[in-house]
Amino acid sequence: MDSNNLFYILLALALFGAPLAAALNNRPKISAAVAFGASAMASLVGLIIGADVLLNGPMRLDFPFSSPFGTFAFAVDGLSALFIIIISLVTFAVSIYSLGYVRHYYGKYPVGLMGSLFNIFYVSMIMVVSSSNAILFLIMWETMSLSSYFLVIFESREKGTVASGLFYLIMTHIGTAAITIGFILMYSESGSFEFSSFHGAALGMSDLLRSSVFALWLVGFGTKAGIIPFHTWLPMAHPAAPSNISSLMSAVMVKTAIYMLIRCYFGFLGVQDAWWGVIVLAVACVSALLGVMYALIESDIKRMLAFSTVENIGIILMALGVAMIFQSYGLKELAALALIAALMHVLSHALFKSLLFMGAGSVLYAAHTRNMEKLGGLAKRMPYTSLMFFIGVLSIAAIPPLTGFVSEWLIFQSMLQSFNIPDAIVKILIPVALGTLAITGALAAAAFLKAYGITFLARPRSEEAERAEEVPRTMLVGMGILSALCILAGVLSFMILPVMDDVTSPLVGVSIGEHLISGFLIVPTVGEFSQMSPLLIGVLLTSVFVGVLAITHLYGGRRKVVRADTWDCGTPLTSRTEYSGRGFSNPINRMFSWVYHPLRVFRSTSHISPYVKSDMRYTSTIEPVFERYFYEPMEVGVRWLARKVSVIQTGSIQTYLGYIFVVLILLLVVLR
Amino acid sequence: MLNSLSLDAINTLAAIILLTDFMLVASSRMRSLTRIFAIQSLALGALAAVVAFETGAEHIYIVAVLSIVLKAVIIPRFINYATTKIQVKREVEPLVKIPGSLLICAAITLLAYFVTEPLMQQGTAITSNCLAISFASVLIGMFLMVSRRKAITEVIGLLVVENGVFLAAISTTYSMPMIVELGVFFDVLVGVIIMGLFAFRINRTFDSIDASILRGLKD
Amino acid sequence: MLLAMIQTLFLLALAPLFTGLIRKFKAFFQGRQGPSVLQPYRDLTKLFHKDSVISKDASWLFTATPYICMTAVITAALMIPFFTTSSINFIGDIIVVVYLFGMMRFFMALAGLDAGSAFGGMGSSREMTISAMVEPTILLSIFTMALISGTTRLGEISFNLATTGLDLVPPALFLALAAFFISTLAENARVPVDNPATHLELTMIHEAMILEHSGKQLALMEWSSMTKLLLYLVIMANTFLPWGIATEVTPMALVIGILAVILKITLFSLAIAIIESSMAKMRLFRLPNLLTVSFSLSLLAVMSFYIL
Amino acid sequence: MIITLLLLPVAVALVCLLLNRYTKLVETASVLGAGLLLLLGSVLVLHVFEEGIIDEGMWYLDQLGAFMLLIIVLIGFLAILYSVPYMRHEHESGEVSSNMLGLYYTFLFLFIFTMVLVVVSNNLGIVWIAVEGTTLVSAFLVGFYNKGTSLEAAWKYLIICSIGISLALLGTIFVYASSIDVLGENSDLHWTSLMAVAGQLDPAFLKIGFVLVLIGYGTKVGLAPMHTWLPDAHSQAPSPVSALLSGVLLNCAMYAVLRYHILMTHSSIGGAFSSGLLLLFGLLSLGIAAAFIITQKDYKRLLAYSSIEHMGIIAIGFGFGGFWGIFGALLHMFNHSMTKALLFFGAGNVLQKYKTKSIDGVRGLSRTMPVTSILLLMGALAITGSPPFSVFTSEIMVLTGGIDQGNILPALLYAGMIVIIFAAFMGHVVRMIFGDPPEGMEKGEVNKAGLIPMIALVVIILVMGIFIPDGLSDALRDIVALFGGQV
Repeated sequence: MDSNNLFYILLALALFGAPLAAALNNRPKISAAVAFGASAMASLVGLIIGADVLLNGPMRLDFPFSSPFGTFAFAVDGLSALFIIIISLVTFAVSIYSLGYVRHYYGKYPVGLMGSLFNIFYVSMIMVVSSSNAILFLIMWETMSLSSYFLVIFESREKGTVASGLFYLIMTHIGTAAITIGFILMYSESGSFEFSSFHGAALGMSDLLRSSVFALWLVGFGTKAGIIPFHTWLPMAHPAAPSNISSLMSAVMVKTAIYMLIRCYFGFLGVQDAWWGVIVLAVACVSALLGVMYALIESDIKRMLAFSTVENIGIILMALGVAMIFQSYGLKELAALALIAALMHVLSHALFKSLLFMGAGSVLYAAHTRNMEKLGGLAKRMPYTSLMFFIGVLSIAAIPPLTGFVSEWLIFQSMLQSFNIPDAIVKILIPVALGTLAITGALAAAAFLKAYGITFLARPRSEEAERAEEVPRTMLVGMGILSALCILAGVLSFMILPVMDDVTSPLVGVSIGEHLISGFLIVPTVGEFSQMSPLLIGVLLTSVFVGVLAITHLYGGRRKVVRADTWDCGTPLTSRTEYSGRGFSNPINRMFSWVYHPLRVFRSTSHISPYVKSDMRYTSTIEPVFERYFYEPMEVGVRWLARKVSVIQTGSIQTYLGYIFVVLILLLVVLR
Repeated sequence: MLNSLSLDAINTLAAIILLTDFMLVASSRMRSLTRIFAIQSLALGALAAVVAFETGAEHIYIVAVLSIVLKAVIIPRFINYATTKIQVKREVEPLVKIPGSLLICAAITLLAYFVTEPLMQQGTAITSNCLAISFASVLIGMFLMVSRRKAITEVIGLLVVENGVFLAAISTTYSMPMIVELGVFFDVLVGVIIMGLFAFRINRTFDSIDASILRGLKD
Repeated sequence: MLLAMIQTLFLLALAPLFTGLIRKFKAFFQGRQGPSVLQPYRDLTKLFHKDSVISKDASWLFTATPYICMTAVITAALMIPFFTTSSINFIGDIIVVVYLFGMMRFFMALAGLDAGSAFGGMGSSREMTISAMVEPTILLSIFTMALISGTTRLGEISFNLATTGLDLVPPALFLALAAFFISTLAENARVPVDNPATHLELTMIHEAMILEHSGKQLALMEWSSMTKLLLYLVIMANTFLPWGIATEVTPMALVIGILAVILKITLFSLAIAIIESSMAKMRLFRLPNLLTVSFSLSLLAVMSFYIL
Repeated sequence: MIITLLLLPVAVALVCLLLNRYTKLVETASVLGAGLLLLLGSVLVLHVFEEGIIDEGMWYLDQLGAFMLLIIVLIGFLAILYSVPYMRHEHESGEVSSNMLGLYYTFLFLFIFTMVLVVVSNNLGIVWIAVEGTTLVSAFLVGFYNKGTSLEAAWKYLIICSIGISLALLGTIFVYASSIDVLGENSDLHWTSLMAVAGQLDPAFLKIGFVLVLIGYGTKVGLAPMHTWLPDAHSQAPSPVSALLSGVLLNCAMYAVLRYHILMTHSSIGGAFSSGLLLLFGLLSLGIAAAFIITQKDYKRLLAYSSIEHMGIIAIGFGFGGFWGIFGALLHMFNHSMTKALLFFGAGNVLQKYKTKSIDGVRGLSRTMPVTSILLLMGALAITGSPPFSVFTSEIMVLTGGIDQGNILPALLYAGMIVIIFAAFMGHVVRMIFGDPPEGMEKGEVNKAGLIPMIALVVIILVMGIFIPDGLSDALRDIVALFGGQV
């Protein structure tokens, strides 16, 4: 069966699943089964389509009717196929997870509605990455945004949900406007809205025009991807959304923006100017660094994950920027390498971020709070969840040989190659980016160490955490799939990278597949520069571990292990004596206070004598810089202007007639 | 070929119309407003008649008669009836004091001339030089509406504007096709009646038709 | 392959010795007689024969950590050339080694949080903070080495450098070496960043993390840390100043290699000892200055390589 | 054919007037009449789209007129359909007496009649009369509830539009004058005959004539700053009437302007002059509408200002010109009518449930009247130009027109305004839909039958969002050609 029919089947599954689920809304159990069953099946079909395209070449599905904007069609080439696979993988796992997760919505919120929106959301993402016409793309893009918006405000009765949803909607709309203008500028050059006509159209453009298209797309797609300073909607929307949705949004939806950036820059514009790459690199560095720094001090686990998404998008864009720089200097092999690294990190981030969000969801499901400071000790109460979350943490902290490690290693390698760049300035800029990437990685490790340590280890810090118990099996299965993939995608990356090479070679114009992989080894560049094999590292680590275990047990004989209280300096062990999350991140907070603008308040009341404190309170908050200095002033300004203008509606008919009178006289005089 | 007598007649009538415009602005009594308006309409009708006589286009006679009957007789009576029915105070209550209004109207007249001057070069009609005056009375009518507080004065201002338009029609093209003319007259009549009705209803609800208290709707 | 294993065993065996050596040097500078250089061996043996006490609050992670740390260190050791340039570095380059050390640190810090005592948390928090600021320095100095030698594979780096004469070596190398040395101090809990000898909870970083470990677990922790220190010294010796290392496998070369590397490491230990006995530990919040210095050194190294 | 189309609504109006004792009969009569009108109208429209222009001298129906006629009969039918349950509810709640109900339908049909007259007559003078007629008739509908505010609104509507319309008359006269030299005494004001000689028309008269016409009819279109009557009238009229006013009436006035615009483009002056003016007024309207939408407190006024915004967009589209600009603007006329009608119907339901027009007074729609709230939300997203709804398509076309014709700066302004309006508008609507409903507000729709036309409209705008029927798009292309835009 060829992939066109498969595509029909996919659409059919999701688009019949959606209304059916909505119809069954007041039978939550059944409608949940229907909805997520449909999406799971649809995503399986999506996987097949992707694989089929990667093996047997592209597919195209024309619309039965023509539109004023030219022909509409769904066309899937290598790049689209790769993203379809990523989207479908995650969606499949999340659908299974959702079966269990939505249980705590029964009777509270319309589960059927969520299910149908979920399907629409999935299909719209698939269509976004397979649209072949700018307008069709825009329609699908906004459908994706809208469906995700409705999913974000699903828990509409929670405080602040609707507001953050609205902010998300507005931000994404602004982004879409920028994208649209970019497309129309391309149209005015190529004379058609079809993507196929955009290829090489930029060659005829003036430098100014081409660069403004570049900038418009960077802003537009960047808003969706969450680059700083357009990132503010992420930490608002992701926590507000139900966890299964936030995992989809954060792991996959933002990637569609990356997809378009790659397609637009490498496909349509054809990277000519080196400074484009430099700009992308700079933006990426800022996003990565600030993103991880905000993530580190955040104690709302889902907000923290959202900020970490900003960081990872930054890392992906770093690789993309490096690729663009190489491409602009005609170093095609290296460009291919960097692009492959970017795609690899897209894959890894999709896997572990959705896993982590699902883990956070499970914690929420079991302990009813997102606040780390109220959690703790879950490792014993929900062992499987904690194990899977831990795998996610390991791979996002780039612990070898997991998937996060492989992609970061590749990015480092592509940066190390920067000495091939002829231009000295750019050559010196890239080591700075490398340093940024290094510190980002280390801070990310710290952040997730905190997240795992405070949430799952030691003693619970609240009643809910005390009473928490393991989540339903379906949720565990959903997470299990992804945690397995996190390991496999790392260890078996030597099988994945050639696929990435097939995807990138048409974009960059050269294939490095034949020397990228030799046996189990990944050889990023020609010659002896460096090589690495996650699989062998994995083997080595396990065997050495076994060895160490054995030797330790043999040497010194069998010794018994006593369980006892933690040493407590004589004070009773309560949750208050544990190290708090804020305490953990405090050193960073203080050392980088010029970034955080922290506001600390220490209040202590003492009634007997100044030495006996009856009550002590310490609050430490950081200033929301971007909201305060970027968004709020803008809104205030617009409102002020609007108020000034709206005095013209005085209510007195004489004034109204006066306007007409004046306009008449002005026009008569001016146009005489 | 053109009979100088009738040309004089046309110019005189046009001058009268302009004069009545100023008188309207100057007058401070409702009664006198309607009266002056009647005179203006009369002059307009006469002018139309002269034009008809000159050009020998019969349908303009009808137009002339209609305008006299409607605007010089029926509508003023109707307005008077309305004003007495809903005891409107007899003062006009201008928002702009009368001397100021007069100065402004003078300025407007100059402006009208300035605007229409190129057209009058173009115009081939014998009456084309009335164009400036027609424009002036359109603008002055609007100015009346802007600067007077009462609802009734707005209706009168509107009618003055209509007169100006009508004069423009005659002075540029010896009036429009018959059917259109009739339609226009019909509309004017209906318009005035409907406004009168609304004036009654407003008066009933607000027990006043001072248009400047109608300010419930604003942003 | 075989050589690599032998080297690794060597490293593991020598690690406590050099720790003892540093202590001995310090004692000498402080005018004490000090314990024997073999003292660390005795401690480890003793610990290996002790029962271990594990906190009630701790999870499986706490128990697993020591083994994982040891594993990470050994795996790293396998990739690092000790007295010959041949190691099994074909499966991983120096970046992998750095990440392996990162892995070790990560688990240590987690274990520190796991017991749920304030000190453990404090230790891990500070450890992660410091490492975050050291990481870029290390990678940049590695970057410099990669530029100089045209590879990131440790063996090749030392081979290429060892086979080129001193005169070809740019100044960038020494800047990088300085940066790397400071990072070594920071990474291995040495003065002025941390004081390995202290047992005052509020000031200690590394010790605080492993406070709850005991018995065999503690032994593994200590041993792996000692090995880590040695590995850093070896990296310094063999990547920055690899002259004398055995570039081909002949008995003669091997002997020279062994002697050379041991000599270099001893010198480094001496340097560390001098620093530790001549300056005091810094306050935590004054560390950024020091680490910024090292970072700018490494950045300077890269730039000087490009510019000069 | 056209005569019957004109007589039908008058006849129905008479029937309603005579039968106004018997509410039921009046309702059935008007629904039947509206259905018949829709049928007849669409037959005509199809005929024009398929066979081509109908020219009966006095009566003239080309693609442009037919397109307008389509909008009129469609919205007219739906408005009547919605009126029946809506006005019955008003009647039961004692807002209106039974014979007022009869009058309501009478005037509604007269209103429709005048609008049809606008689009089918060839004579620009008749067009003027018809437009004036719409004002006079609809004034009654605006002041329908004899309340103070509605009377005030009606009064303002009447006065402002009359002054505007008399300026339009002056303009018409000048255009007529411009043709005198060419056509001589026997020149009728027929648009066709004017078009025939468009090249030779006297530019001086034509120019000033167009300015006056633009201001005059522009007042009726609701172009700023002549828009001032619009929010009052639209917010005070009964909701179905508001739908007709902003969905159809504004388009008819715009149609009148367009006739002259076409004349200008073919005249010796060239299109640049009139396009420039249209663009200017369009941007002005967009800006002012944006300001009021941001600061709005009354949801019916909100919709009214959004109509001003969209009339601005249409004007901008014609101002940009070119294929995309004109095509988009035409399409936008249709899309806006459909969407705005939907919104006004929704607003009607909300008003009857919550008994207040203030945005702050309405909370928690999603819980009190779920269906309406969903339809309303869809409408709001559609009107603010989100895909997959049809308004998005036409707005994109207009933007394309702007950039394609090289009017980069206005195009950017336009895009920026649209985004700001989106933010503000959605802000208001979202606040109404979510949150906690006022206590004592029980769940349930007030006007179930009224949901049917709304759903029909949603279907229309959804389908048009992706798919434009070939017949329609061909007709639109013909109209673009009429404007002299290259297809």
